[in-house]
Amino acid sequence: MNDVRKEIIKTNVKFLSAEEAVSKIPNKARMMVGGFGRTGIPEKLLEAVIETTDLDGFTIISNNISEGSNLHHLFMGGRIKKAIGTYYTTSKEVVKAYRENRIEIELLPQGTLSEALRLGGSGIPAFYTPTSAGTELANNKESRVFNGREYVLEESLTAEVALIKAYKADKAGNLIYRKSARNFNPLMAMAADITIVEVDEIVEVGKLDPEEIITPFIFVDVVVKGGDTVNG
Amino acid sequence: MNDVRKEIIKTNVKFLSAEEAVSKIPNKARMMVGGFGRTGIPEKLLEAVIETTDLDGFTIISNNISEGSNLHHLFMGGRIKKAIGTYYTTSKEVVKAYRENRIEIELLPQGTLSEALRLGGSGIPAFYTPTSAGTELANNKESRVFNGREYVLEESLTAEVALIKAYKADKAGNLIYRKSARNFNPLMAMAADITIVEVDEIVEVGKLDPEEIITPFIFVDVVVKGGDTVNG
Amino acid sequence: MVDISIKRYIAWRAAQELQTGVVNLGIGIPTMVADYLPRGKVTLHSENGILGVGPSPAPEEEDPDLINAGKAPVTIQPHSSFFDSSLSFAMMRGGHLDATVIGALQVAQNGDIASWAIPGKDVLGVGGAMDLVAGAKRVIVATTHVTPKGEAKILPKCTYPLTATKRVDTIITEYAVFKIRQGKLMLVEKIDEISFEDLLTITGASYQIAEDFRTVVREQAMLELV
Amino acid sequence: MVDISIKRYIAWRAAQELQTGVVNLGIGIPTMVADYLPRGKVTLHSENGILGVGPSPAPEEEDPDLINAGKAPVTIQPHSSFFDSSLSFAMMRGGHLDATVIGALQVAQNGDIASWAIPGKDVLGVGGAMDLVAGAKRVIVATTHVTPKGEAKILPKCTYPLTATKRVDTIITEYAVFKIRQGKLMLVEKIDEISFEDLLTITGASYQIAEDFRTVVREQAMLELV
Repeated sequence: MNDVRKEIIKTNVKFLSAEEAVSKIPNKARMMVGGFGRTGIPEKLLEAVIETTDLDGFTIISNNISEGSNLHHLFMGGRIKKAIGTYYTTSKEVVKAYRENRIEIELLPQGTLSEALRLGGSGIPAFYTPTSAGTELANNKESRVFNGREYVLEESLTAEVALIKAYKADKAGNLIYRKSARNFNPLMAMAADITIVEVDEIVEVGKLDPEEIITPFIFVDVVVKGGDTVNG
Repeated sequence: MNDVRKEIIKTNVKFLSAEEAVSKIPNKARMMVGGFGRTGIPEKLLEAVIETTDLDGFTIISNNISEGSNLHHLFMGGRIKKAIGTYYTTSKEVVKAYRENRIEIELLPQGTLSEALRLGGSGIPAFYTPTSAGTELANNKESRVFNGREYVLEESLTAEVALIKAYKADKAGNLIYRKSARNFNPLMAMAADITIVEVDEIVEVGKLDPEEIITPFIFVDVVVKGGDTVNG
Repeated sequence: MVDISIKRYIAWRAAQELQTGVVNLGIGIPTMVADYLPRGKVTLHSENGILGVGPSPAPEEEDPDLINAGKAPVTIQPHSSFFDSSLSFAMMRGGHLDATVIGALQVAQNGDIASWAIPGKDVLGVGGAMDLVAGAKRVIVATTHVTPKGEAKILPKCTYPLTATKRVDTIITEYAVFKIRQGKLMLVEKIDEISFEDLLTITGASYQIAEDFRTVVREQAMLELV
Repeated sequence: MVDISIKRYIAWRAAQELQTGVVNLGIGIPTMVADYLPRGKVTLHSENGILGVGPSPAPEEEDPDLINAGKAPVTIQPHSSFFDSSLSFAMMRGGHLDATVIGALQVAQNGDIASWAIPGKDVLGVGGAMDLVAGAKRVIVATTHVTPKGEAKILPKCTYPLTATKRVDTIITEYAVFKIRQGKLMLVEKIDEISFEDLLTITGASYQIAEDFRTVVREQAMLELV
């Protein structure tokens, strides 16, 4: 066992600068962005998208677009064409842009968004949920009765890119999160073709307890070292 | 924060003997049993079912019925009417009983079983999976094409009782598992009306790291202290 | 505006419904319910991934990675755990929460609820409300009896966009407590300070008096509230 | 019985396809592939919830809580993680595994595979095979070219119950390597020790010679195998 512990392990996960990492994003990308409120947002990656690329026409899948975040700055730069998420009323600018047809918005209940991400990453293309049955959000969606209750058919979500925020990565690409900054991040890691992670710290392989790893490296493509503060 | 740490917390989780715990199981129960191979099986709870109850006519949802396990003993006692799982060919006795119409078997792919448990506990009654599309196991099941590929509609699984095996519980009922003994256990914990857990160790509240807890106490009803060996 | 002490009364009365188990509290009056819960017996769930939400921290102890669903800094308790949004909503939708206390714009006598959108306005935020109402074992609406304009909130039928159909279990206002039993709205409690006639007048829905109906004295309860 | 060195050759040849990434190995010949993988570059996945399966432990180091999908005691590697069955199968079905190497009873020229049941026998065990084949990015079949009775396994159409349709990418036998490209079976490699005629005779399916076809000397490779 001790011999095995000393084994040098190489995975396909790449460790890049923020600028190199975001250069992998295609233009007009369908892109997931982690975070809830201001917590668990990959701020440095978003900053690199804003500052070092000309990318625009994004379709962004994220819970919301929080004022003050770099996701909001990306939006203010007119680079987000469509947003899929649960809550946009906290930003007056987003509401205004919606009214002026400068942004398209697709609203999902938060639990539907969560499960659509997890199942999107799990090869399950669609599922039935009780949430929103009989409401406006179920308009134009199929519904079906199971055991006497009505359920709505929801399609799972996948994307070309996910920008997520984790607390620590080991040098194989395994991830752990911190407190409520976990939120949508592990789900989005699973659901995108390219998952780019911003972390506070990169540790040696073997430093993360195998029981404790939340996102195994198999879901990770690129790791970027972010700021040193816990909130990136 | 230190004051809060000292707070005395009472949850609805009960700590009982194996005999008291299994007395809560109704007769002819639809019951989930954790474990894969001989790993992560709640052996002591099953022993209590065999030794201290007259319960029979069980419908058992479990990956398999491993020879030598108490689940196999329960089966050998003629107390299992139906089994839902993925792999029964490892027990000659189960195969024989099936041929002699002494047990009904419903076979599912292992990934379908896993996801049906997790979604059963998540309020999602049905989902589409690519697995088994175009095979015998999809006979009599609906299928549907999404993005050019065929998917099979599978119903999620719930049960009246789950007997599961964890490594440690704290006195609030939070659980952690050990190595590959995790397998189906956290999923079944979510999917049953009554979840009874056998653990190797019960620790004080606060001894489990909140980042590390796999099954929050909300999914647990009864905790039973099992044997002291890691394999229960 | 409604007197803060009236809001506190509603929150206190809602807390009386919760003596044990796991609860998710919505924004507004429901948030205040936390102040009146029995210590150490009711655990709070926050949909962004916390079971066991503790009180607000002192400003110097705020952690930007530790917020509740209302985006306010919180603490945790000794039995807390963190998890991703998918497990968090599995708890809700899977029926594992004992109750949720939420506000409402309208509640119908059959248990329909409208709490997230107003007709004619842009519908740009729903959050976790629909999952909560669809999934919690008990949906307790804690709300003022009428709107600030004096319009009834408890109605024969909701006219605002629905959050869910037939999911409300209990309605708690500053004047009364209703339960929806077998699809029927039942008055189970009324404060002594309002007459049956006046209560009927400010309630848009029709209701029956429950067998276990009782009258309480609100002033008395309010004297004891902080 | 097939000579063990023949099985080892098939396993070794399959390993040549895997230079990096995450792989799940099935039972039988595929299990032997582990012995020939480049050290520290290919990570093994086990469907019961391990990413980073290490070699078999010494008997005194066996841990009953640490087994692989074949129920044999294993070890883990420094970068390993444990997870529940649902996340494990999410890895498979979600297309996160770079490849799986599995055995087969029959493979069809369009990529259909039959690996879990025989007609007329009770169908009582499927395990994770269907999910693996449905989900892995590459499905590599490692099998002897014919059955112990000498019947062809590579066929125009499977006659046994299917595991999945059109999912096989590569077929590796002791005589040849086939790839299924644009739905067509292509011969990409043949050992020097068998003639084209004989290969055609023992193969039930029809195939074309690939542009990148090559001949290899099996004896040479086998000399180097342990």
